[in-house]
Amino acid sequence: MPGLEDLYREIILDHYRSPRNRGELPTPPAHKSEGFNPLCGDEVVLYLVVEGDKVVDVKIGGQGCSISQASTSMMSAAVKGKTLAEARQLISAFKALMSIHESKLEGESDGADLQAELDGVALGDLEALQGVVKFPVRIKCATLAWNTLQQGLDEVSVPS
Amino acid sequence: MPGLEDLYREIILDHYRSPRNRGELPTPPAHKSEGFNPLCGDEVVLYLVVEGDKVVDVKIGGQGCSISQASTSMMSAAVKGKTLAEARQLISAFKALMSIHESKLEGESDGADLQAELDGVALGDLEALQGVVKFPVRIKCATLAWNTLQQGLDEVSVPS
Amino acid sequence: MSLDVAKIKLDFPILERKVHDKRLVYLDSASSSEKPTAVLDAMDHLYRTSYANVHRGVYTIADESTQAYEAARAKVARFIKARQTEEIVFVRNATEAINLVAYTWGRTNLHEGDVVVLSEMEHHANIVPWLMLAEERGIVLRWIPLTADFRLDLTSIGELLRGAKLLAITAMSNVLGTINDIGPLARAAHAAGALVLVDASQAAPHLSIDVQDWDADFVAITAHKMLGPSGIGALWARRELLEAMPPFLGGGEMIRDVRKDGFTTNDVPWKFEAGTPAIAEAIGFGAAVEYLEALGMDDVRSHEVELTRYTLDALDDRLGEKITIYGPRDVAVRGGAISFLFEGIHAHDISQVLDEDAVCVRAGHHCAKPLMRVLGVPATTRASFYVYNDQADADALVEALAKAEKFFAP
Amino acid sequence: MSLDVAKIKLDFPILERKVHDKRLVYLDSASSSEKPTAVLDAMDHLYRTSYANVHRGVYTIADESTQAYEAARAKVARFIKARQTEEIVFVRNATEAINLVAYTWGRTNLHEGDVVVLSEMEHHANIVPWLMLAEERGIVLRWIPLTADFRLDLTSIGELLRGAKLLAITAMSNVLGTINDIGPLARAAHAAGALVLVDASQAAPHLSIDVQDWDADFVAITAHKMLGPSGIGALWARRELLEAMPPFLGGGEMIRDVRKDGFTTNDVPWKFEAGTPAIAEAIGFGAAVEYLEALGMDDVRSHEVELTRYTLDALDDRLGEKITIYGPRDVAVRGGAISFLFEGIHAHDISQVLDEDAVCVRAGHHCAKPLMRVLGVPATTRASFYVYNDQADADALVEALAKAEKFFAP
Ligand SMILES: Cc1ncc(COP(=O)(O)O)c(C=O)c1O
Ligand SMILES: Cc1ncc(COP(=O)(O)O)c(C=O)c1O
Repeated sequence: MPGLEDLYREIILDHYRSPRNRGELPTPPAHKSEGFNPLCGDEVVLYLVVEGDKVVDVKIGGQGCSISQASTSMMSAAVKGKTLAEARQLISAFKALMSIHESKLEGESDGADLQAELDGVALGDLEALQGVVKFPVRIKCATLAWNTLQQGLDEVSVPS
Repeated sequence: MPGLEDLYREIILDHYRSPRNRGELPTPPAHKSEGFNPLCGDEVVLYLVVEGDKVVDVKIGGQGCSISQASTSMMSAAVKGKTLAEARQLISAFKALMSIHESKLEGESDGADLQAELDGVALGDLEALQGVVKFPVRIKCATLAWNTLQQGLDEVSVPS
Repeated sequence: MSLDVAKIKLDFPILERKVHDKRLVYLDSASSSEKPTAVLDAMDHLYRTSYANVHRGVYTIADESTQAYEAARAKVARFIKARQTEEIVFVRNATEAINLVAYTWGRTNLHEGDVVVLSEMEHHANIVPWLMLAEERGIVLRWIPLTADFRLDLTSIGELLRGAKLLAITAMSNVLGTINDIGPLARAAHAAGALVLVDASQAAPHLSIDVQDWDADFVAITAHKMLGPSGIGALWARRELLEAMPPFLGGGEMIRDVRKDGFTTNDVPWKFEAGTPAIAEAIGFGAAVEYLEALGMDDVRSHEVELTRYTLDALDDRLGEKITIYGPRDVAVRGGAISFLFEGIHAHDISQVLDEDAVCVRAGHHCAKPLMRVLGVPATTRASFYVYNDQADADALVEALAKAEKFFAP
Repeated sequence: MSLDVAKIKLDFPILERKVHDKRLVYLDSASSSEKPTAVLDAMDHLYRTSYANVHRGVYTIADESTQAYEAARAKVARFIKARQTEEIVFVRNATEAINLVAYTWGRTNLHEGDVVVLSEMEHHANIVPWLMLAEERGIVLRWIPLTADFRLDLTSIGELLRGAKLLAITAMSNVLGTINDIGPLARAAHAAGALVLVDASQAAPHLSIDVQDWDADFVAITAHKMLGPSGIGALWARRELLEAMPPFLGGGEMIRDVRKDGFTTNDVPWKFEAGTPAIAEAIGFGAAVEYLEALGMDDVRSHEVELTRYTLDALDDRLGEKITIYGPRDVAVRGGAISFLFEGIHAHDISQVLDEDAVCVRAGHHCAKPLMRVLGVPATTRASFYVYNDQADADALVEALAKAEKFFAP
């Protein structure tokens, strides 16, 4: 039986209490995107500044539970300074981290495909979120920030 | 546990096999009414000739199970020659015969009121249908003819 | 026979029931089937160990309930070979499934003069929702007639389908037993530009079905006829259709957001599951399809073919002159529902007398009054089989019918 | 307390469940209640001894099923003091009950510009069906606002009701716990020419209700919140209304006759019960209301008043500075649902941490997003009580909250 310490690692609580990159950025040049979890009301606001193929600045806002807020904070720290390609790779890797457990449960995959996504990607602090997969209801909390990032990246890639 | 012989008394099967008063009558002078049980498709057709306050002729038609057909046949024999008031008294008495059991089941009445309806009314052959109350699903079969009679009497009383 | 019926009977506690001191011979599964212990236990287990409302709670038992509920959806999807679990919408019964389509897809896409093609062997569940639309907005119903051997008469199918918007048809008749070959019909309907709704209420319990092979757009099934509990059924529809359809019932769970001035809907299938669903019932439904899968649907079918052949032959031998059977004689194209008239004895009386021997059969119009009018009969008696029936049950039927004949003989 | 809770707990098998090796402290009954053995046994007994489809069979077990199903209807009618058993329509849940009214009475009687009055404390089930009608045909919604102490602000009720066709209102809020005094409101609505729909989803489990005293026209209840199974609920409506309403779902059972060119409907309530109903569930519902009647609804209520007072006081004493409660403090006008914010800890995290101690509470918007916006909070934590809860459960809640505070303390 997984315990609370699997979910609420110290580093997660740290990001929750002291979120990195919190704030707003003028749009433009920043691009603003918003994510919303209708079940619990969690919100993520994300400002991205992309120059060339690089994410040069990131700010975050919104509100929600410790997992969604910590995940948002960690995400902001992880993508800042990355290329667009690296950022997208991070998204895939993070989602793989979150869904290995899910897909095994449903017997749809042995997780090998997902493991491949993870290979060679340095997740760093983000690994601390792996404990979330033992609490399936909370996976959506952890992925909200990443879905919002994906949406943001998609929007900046299609110049409007 | 009630047995088949409670339901299918010899006299009932006799009326079923050799229904009394089967046929049609010209309308007018006869009045025609039809009853229908949507659950099983049983049908009763009833021709009444009323002169003054008397039911001077009756014919029946239709099709259905032995209980509905026997009840129709018995009803036709019972009301022929009766006054309208007597016919209506028979309807009440017959319905009382059918519903004593029902109302006891639902605990709404101790049957005393219903017993009062029965007192002083000679049901004759019709008493044979009392076994039907032990088979609640079949009560509707037995009462179809009587509901049709009631409808017919109501219609002839309101000259159209 | 390919099923070990003696063993199967032990899984159905009600079969230990005595009626009039006789063992229960349950031959009304086309109306509703009995339930194996596995199904009852699945529901009981939920209520005794994990019951909580689904989709909302963070705590352990709420998570367990939710996972079991969603796992049941996956089982039902697999059973009918849906491509995606999210294509299964839980409803109360097949009737609600068809009404859901009529209210959402129908009221969006069907307008005055639009044609819906039905067959003459439909159950009221697949007639009345369309009659309501005919009354409400003047859609037109066309009816595929029957052949002399109680099958679909496809002579004029081209004309019937011409310009139609929907073909709504049963995969197996609950009165005649007739199995309709859905695949070719669906392809003809699609070629004519119509969508295809299949009423699989009778087919799903008895045949291995594949919604892809059928090339269907909507399929309705109902758990209580396939060993599952009352109160649950499913609508399968292609995902694109579900996504395009407006919602049906409004309330919790089906929404993404609600404001005082409007709302947005949830993803499919939850968009169609307003309010607290039939949680234990869905889980029981999942257990029922697992039980059927363990038996093997091919064996379920061949058992039924053999038992139906045996019974038709026995009825012929013993009572052939007295009995008129309404349904195909070729067991390859029919299921195990056997409807008949008994000369001189009304269906109601037959059923009553059979009950003395604890033989349970249905008497009436079987919710198919237009078919009854086509057949020219007011009511029939129907015996129907399922996995827990065997030749002894068929023999009991024939014996009891012979007794009824004697009882009513003049 | 007036209930013997120690004894009652023994009737609920799930309370023997351990979560993380701790005894289950179930405080989410406002979402869905647990079930006593009496309810589980009633359903199991049906399936093991008498299960058959209702209303159609002549044989013994079909008759037993039908009588048990209809007896359940009579029990539910008695429980809410309906004048006639036929005024009870079985539905899946309260959500379907309200949608049934919106689809049938609503679509017959509400037209563009017609006014429906709601309150700001409604559950989505009593909002979305009316929003759908607003979208579909331009009806207008008016909202009764709240006072500072979380009750209905009736200052402008006269204006709100002026010209309205319907007042649709909850008898008890699932978030605030607030009990609304329906009688006077209904009389005001009637005086203004409006009908009255009462969402009694939360009231029926906890209060002795009387649809006559309320002077209501429609009342929705849902079994799973009142010790009954999932998959069943009831709509009560005055008989004349039911008779005047067009049918909702079309199919078997709800018809009197079906021809190829039309149909006629059955008597009420069957006119609204298309298809095979939730048979076992209705019977379980009947057993649930009998169980509640045996406890006595007055005692159920006074137990809840005492337990709520005890818990509100304990929360104040131990965590008063950390906790903001959304709901009246006067236990005379509220039920046992206690919603709160915990300073610095999100509701989701509270619920997660409480689960470690097997304390089950809900976190979220409780299907009342418009209310959440009025309160200005994104989500709350809600603990709610029922007959099987006692002071030890309240103590467990307070202890677990104190632990959560420590856990998340910086
Ligand atoms: C006040 C209120 N109304 C309606 C509902 C809906 O009940 P159900 O989900 O059983 O339809 C609920 C419960 O969720 C409720 O609390
Ligand atoms: C062919 C067919 N369609 C639809 C139905 C309706 O099923 P339900 O009553 O479960 O909605 C039935 C069963 O009664 C049936 O046999």
